[in-house]
Amino acid sequence: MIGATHARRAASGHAALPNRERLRKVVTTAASYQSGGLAIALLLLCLFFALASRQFLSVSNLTVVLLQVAPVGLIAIPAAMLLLAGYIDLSVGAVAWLCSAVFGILVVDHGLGPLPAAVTALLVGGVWGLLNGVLTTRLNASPIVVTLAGFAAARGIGDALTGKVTRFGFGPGLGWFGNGHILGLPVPACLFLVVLVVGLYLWYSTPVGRHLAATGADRESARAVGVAVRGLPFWAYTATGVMAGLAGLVIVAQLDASTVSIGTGIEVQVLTAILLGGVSFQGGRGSLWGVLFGVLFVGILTNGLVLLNVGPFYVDVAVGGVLFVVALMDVAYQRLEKVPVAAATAEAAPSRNGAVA
Amino acid sequence: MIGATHARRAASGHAALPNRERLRKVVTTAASYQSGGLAIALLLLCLFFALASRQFLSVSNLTVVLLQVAPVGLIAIPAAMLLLAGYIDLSVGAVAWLCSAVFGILVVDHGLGPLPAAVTALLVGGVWGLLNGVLTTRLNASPIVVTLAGFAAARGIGDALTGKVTRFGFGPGLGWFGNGHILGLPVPACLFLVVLVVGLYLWYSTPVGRHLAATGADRESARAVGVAVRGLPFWAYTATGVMAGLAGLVIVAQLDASTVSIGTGIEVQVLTAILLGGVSFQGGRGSLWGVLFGVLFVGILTNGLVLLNVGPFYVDVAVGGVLFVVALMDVAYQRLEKVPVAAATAEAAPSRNGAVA
Amino acid sequence: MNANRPPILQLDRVSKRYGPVTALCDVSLTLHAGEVLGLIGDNGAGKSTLAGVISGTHRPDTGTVRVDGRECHFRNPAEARKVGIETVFQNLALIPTLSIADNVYLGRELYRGGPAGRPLHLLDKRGMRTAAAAGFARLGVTLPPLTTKAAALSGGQRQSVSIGRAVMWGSHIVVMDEPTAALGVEQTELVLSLIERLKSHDVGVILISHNMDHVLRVADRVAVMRRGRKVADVPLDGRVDGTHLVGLITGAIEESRR
Amino acid sequence: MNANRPPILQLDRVSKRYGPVTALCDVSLTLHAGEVLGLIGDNGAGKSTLAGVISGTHRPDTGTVRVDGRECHFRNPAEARKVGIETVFQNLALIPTLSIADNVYLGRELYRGGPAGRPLHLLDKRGMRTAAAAGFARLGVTLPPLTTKAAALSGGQRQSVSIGRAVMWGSHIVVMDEPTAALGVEQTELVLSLIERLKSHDVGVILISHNMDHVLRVADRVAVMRRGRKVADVPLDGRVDGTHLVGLITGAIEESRR
Amino acid sequence: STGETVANGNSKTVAFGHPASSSSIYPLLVQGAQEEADRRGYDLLTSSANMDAGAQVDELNTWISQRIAGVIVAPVDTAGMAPIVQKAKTNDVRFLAYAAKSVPGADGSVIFANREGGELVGAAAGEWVNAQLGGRAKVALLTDYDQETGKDRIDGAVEALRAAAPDIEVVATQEGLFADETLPIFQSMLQAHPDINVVFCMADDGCVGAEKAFLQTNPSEERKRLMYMAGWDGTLPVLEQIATGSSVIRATAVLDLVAIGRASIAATVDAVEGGGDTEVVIPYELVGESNPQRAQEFVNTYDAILAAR
Ligand SMILES: Nc1ncnc2c1ncn2[C@@H]1O[C@H](COP(=O)(O)OP(=O)(O)OP(=O)(O)O)[C@@H](O)[C@H]1O
Ligand SMILES: Nc1ncnc2c1ncn2[C@@H]1O[C@H](COP(=O)(O)OP(=O)(O)OP(=O)(O)O)[C@@H](O)[C@H]1O
Ligand SMILES: [Mg+2]
Ligand SMILES: [Mg+2]
Repeated sequence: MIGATHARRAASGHAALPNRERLRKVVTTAASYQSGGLAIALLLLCLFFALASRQFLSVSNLTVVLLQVAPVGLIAIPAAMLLLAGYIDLSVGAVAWLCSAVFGILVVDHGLGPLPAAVTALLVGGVWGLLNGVLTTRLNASPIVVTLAGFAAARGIGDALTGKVTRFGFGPGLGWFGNGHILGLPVPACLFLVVLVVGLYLWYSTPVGRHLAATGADRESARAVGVAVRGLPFWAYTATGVMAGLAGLVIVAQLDASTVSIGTGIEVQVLTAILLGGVSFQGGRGSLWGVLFGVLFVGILTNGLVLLNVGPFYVDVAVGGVLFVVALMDVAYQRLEKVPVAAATAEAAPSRNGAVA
Repeated sequence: MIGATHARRAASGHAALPNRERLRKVVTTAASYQSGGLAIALLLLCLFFALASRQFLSVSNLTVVLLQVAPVGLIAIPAAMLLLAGYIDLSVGAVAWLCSAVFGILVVDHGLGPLPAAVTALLVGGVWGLLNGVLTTRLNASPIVVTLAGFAAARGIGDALTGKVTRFGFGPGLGWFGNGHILGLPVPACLFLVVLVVGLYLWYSTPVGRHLAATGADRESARAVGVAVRGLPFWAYTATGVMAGLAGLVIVAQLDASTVSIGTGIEVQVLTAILLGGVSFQGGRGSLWGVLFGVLFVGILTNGLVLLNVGPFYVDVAVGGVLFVVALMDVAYQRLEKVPVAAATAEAAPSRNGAVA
Repeated sequence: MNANRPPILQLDRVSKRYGPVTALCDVSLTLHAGEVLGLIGDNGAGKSTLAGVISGTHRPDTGTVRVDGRECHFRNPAEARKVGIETVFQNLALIPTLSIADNVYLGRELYRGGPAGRPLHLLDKRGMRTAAAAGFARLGVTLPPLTTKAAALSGGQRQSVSIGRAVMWGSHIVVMDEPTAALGVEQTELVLSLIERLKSHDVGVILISHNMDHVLRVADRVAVMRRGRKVADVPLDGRVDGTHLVGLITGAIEESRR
Repeated sequence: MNANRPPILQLDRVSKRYGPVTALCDVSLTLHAGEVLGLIGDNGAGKSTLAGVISGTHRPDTGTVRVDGRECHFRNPAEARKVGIETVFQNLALIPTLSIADNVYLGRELYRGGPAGRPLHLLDKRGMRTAAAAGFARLGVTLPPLTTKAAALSGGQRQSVSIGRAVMWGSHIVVMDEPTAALGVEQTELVLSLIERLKSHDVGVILISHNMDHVLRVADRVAVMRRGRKVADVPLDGRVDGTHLVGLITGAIEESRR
Repeated sequence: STGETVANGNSKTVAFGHPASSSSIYPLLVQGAQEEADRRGYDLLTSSANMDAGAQVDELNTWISQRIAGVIVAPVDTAGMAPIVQKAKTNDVRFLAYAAKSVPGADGSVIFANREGGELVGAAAGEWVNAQLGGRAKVALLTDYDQETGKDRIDGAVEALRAAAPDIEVVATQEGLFADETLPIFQSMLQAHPDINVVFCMADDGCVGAEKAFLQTNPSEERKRLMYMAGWDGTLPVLEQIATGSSVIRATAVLDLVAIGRASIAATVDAVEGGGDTEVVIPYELVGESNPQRAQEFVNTYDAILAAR
């Protein structure tokens, strides 16, 4: 029987080291929900800030952190799915601005109500994402070039539409959307949590996650076993577009203003969070929990450095230093993990030998 | 004999279509030196600008274009090699600023001569690149995270060293380096040409190019046949660091000032040029001629839009639109090329059947 | 075999070119339920390309594929799977980063029971692991624990996973592209017996192999490919032996039959 | 063979674990010049891991490798190549985006003549194409044009390239991990004859195969692996037949010999 | 009109090299510049450098090689302009500096009294601190060290504030220019120092973000009464808030953008044609709680211009 010897051998290796195995199992399980050393780095970061600033762990500050990470977090969830499948979207910041611009114009210049204007704006984001999806997954255009084009074009269209003039004064309804609370949580943070839960559900509880990973790891093999290697990234692009629009509207709602600088550099923050979270740049591997940690890491780092009033010259040095530490923790973690990865193969019940059919 | 039948069949297929084959051969050869539809897109772009602006084709304007592309071009050559091998460097802009900052401080604050100061600055760039190389190729740290750390840290260190105060007044020697001419060509353009020639030599005439491509395409297989899968990217990182420093010094020389905005966003321009040039984001495929076209494309587009005085609102729209066109040309080109790629297999002389040993 | 019943798979004058290379040229082929068709030929003769046409990875330039008499134009392998065609690809088509169990169920995951399970597409991960383990056990295929990543398997273990997957799912037609290439002696025996079992369940099997002994042992009929053409199609009625087949492959013996 | 001469390759108590899986356990092995050693065993028995240790892709946890009596600690396959060890890897180790010719010369390119050629590392592309074509012709391996990308080859063609490469370069020790797995009948014959030719040139060959016929035909001695251990090491002196070997593989026959 | 020649023999085109094309003040500047260029019969080129020093140099090189008549430049970096000025001279292009104190060799300049503008705001804040808080206040600064303008405005303001109320304490300084940058930064600042009383934002845009961050904390009326935010430029949203008088943004030092645009091109054309004043200093005008009607006047003018576009 194929591999019977193997199963026996593996089982005996297992039996010999029950305690080490249990430890490994813990490490391995932890590993599958975080990525590299990031969760530990995040903990250390929190510990440091908590010691250095009395305010850091206050409820009100943690609420502010949640509020602050919402825009990046909203986009990072679908964008992480894209990257998992080996695609990328560099246009998210520009699309966020375009949607904000459309919203501002519709409400202020055309007197549309905030709700229909918001729906239209999200539609614009969705259509832009859909276009990215068509070009890349259907026509096989380069994701980089296409979304770089969007990076320039969407911002330019927004600028041209608005004449770069800020629109403001959207009224209290929108204000609630940006600054209101539900059960003590800021509304944008609630939105992020909802999107996160949907993302976790898709990623871990439905076939979507593994299909995206398979697409990113080996497109041809994934296609051969019936994975929708075009459809999934297509929808992920569309969702990313909608989420970029939503992130833009969240910022507009908080500022009560639709202003040209919205979305600038958000694509870099999104990518940083995702990649910190351990999603492979080449696709195929990654954890959405890791992405959540990445989003929080970026948000907490920014927040903490302001809390400590780190001088403007040193903020970048601190950010860089922390990222180096994350990279090195990841290295250390890989070494630690090497053993556990193989160990994971031993702990599940070996399949029994059946009678030869 | 293995495959004898195949060779015969292929040869006969070839004989049947001599003219189409010749056409295909031309297309295929062209394809190996440009990438996708970029060369054609570049030609069309030049044609358009030449028709739209009398100045575009003037010698003085073309000289200006060469001058303008030099910093991006200098970095793009080694960075393209990195990407070919599957690595990336996001820290180039920050390193360019750090080197400029070191140079400015050494000359203005410490009275060092421009030459030793420049050598020190380049050394700083080289050491930073070397560090990137050690972390990524030796310790297997994530190239994205490490160079993102550098992106923040190198800029921060530069800011902290200078206090963001501009250093200026470096004298005529440095001025020549930025604004002088050799045989009618601006000195920075000459530097770029030298680096380009060295790059082309390494990429096409020595084993370096194919070894990098093999590393990017299949690291384990490349290692198995003796390719230096660590050494090559390591040196490419180091070279990228030095070139980032050189690009920074070129800008300092042109401005006669070392100022904080140096290098901002240059990593995006470099990546745009490389990826437009058709180097695969995942590594393994790409042409340095394509990268040259990419660098020129970005430079000419910027120059032409200024010449035409495209309003500030529409520059981004125009850039985006042009990039979309490039993406679509690439799609069209892929379809055209599909046949030629296989055709390449038929045109070389089939190996003869030897006697079975 | 059931030659009097209509064929379950029918290829009619299928051609496929890669640029100037003609990988398939006017190939016609039939397969009946409960029949094992050996597909043999030199390296590069076009066997894998033909398998790709049947399993939906390659689209033929011309010619038609009929399954149960209905013309099919597979746009992707998922569509071929839907009409009951399972394939063991020469490259195995395993995702190295996924576990064995995940690979087996990739593209046709099991959902949890309960009212929410199917509508919400909730994966039944434990169920898939158990069912995959049971499936391999039933087939007699033994493997490392099913949570092992495909990347950590030996060559033969990978092939076993790929075969097990196809056999577990294959209810109608199973295409196997050199399934025993990396297998040990015992494992090979197992695979041959699996093929016989598929046959007894009225499944049609196409077996691509370079091993004439294996073909002779399990195939009912043999189609021979040479330079992209089908040059022979002979029933294995005892009069055909390995030397004859090798002659057909190399062209030493010429015979053409539909 | 030349048992009175000192062995060219000597493994001493080599072990290798992947976490809890012991892929190799205290394996010792010798190979003499002009000897063909068959290495057989079940799927997952550790054959490829052993080949990896010899060819420098895997570093053993414990134990030593000696080539021509000198202890070697290969940090990568390039170092193994330098002492004359060529390998046909089970995964073939071809770069899909490079042409056949480029793959053959990858890592040991030819340089142009003239004063500038070698110092400047100027590739002799035409020279490599011609030499590779001549090499394959000399071996009797025929392939599509050598400018074809490896990605466009059939499974067997790829294997032929990989074998051709190893044989062309192999001057001292050649390790072949299931070289005939994807090959047609004629091509397999060719490879077996190539092995005999290597032997006659005093090259030591390690042949990993699941095909007992092939092993029995070309090997002088057979080492049997089971669960990571070498369980037998027998000369093929005519008294050993396939059934005996299969018995050793499965453990039906127990024998242990150094 | 590009074929015509003017005093210096170049084409009848002038360029307005203001690189902050993403800023919301930009359209108003260009409005004034365009008006003046039209009035004097010149074509106008505008910038797309977007605060990038390298891009700006490229752009200037392109313009100069086109041999336009004159250019007025807001240098991303002042010191870097020397070679450009040289090149302009050899190409007979008039080069004027905008918003930069000194560009050696320039043919003229339009500069703002940044330091004085800073002191204007600082003094007003000092008065408020003394009146409302008895001279004690915690101060937060949102600025941009990359720009000399920012240094001058903020330094001037802090100095004047300290002169009026020596007991103030600067508790937080961060870089942030635009509203969406200052929003999260000020959110965090308020966590560390919930009792901040004075906020100086280097640009009015930043005030909008800081104000919203403050309002997110649901401050009491009393708390709002003890908050003083001020900025520079005089952008529409800020002017409107000052005009209605309901906001914690209590002052801004206004630069009349349309007038500046006009003055810039006027000086440039003067330099090209010879004569006129090519050294212009633009003063700031403090608009705040004491003169909300002045804010309303600006709002009306700007609204009219933007509506006309
Ligand atoms: N990277 C890896 N991580 C964990 N386990 C591994 C890894 N590579 C191999 N193994 C395990 O080590 C054992 C030996 O594998 P090896 O590839 O040497 O077997 P083999 O004898 O070559 O088998 P085959 O005939 O199937 O090729 C197998 O059980 C395999 O699952
Ligand atoms: N993607 C491709 N591009 C170009 N030619 C190809 C491609 N795939 C296969 N070919 C060519 O088509 C022919 C048929 O290939 P195929 O893989 O079908 O052969 P095969 O009969 O399966 O051979 P083997 O027994 O070696 O697996 C070969 O000559 C091969 O070189
Ligand atoms: Mg095949
Ligand atoms: Mg093996």
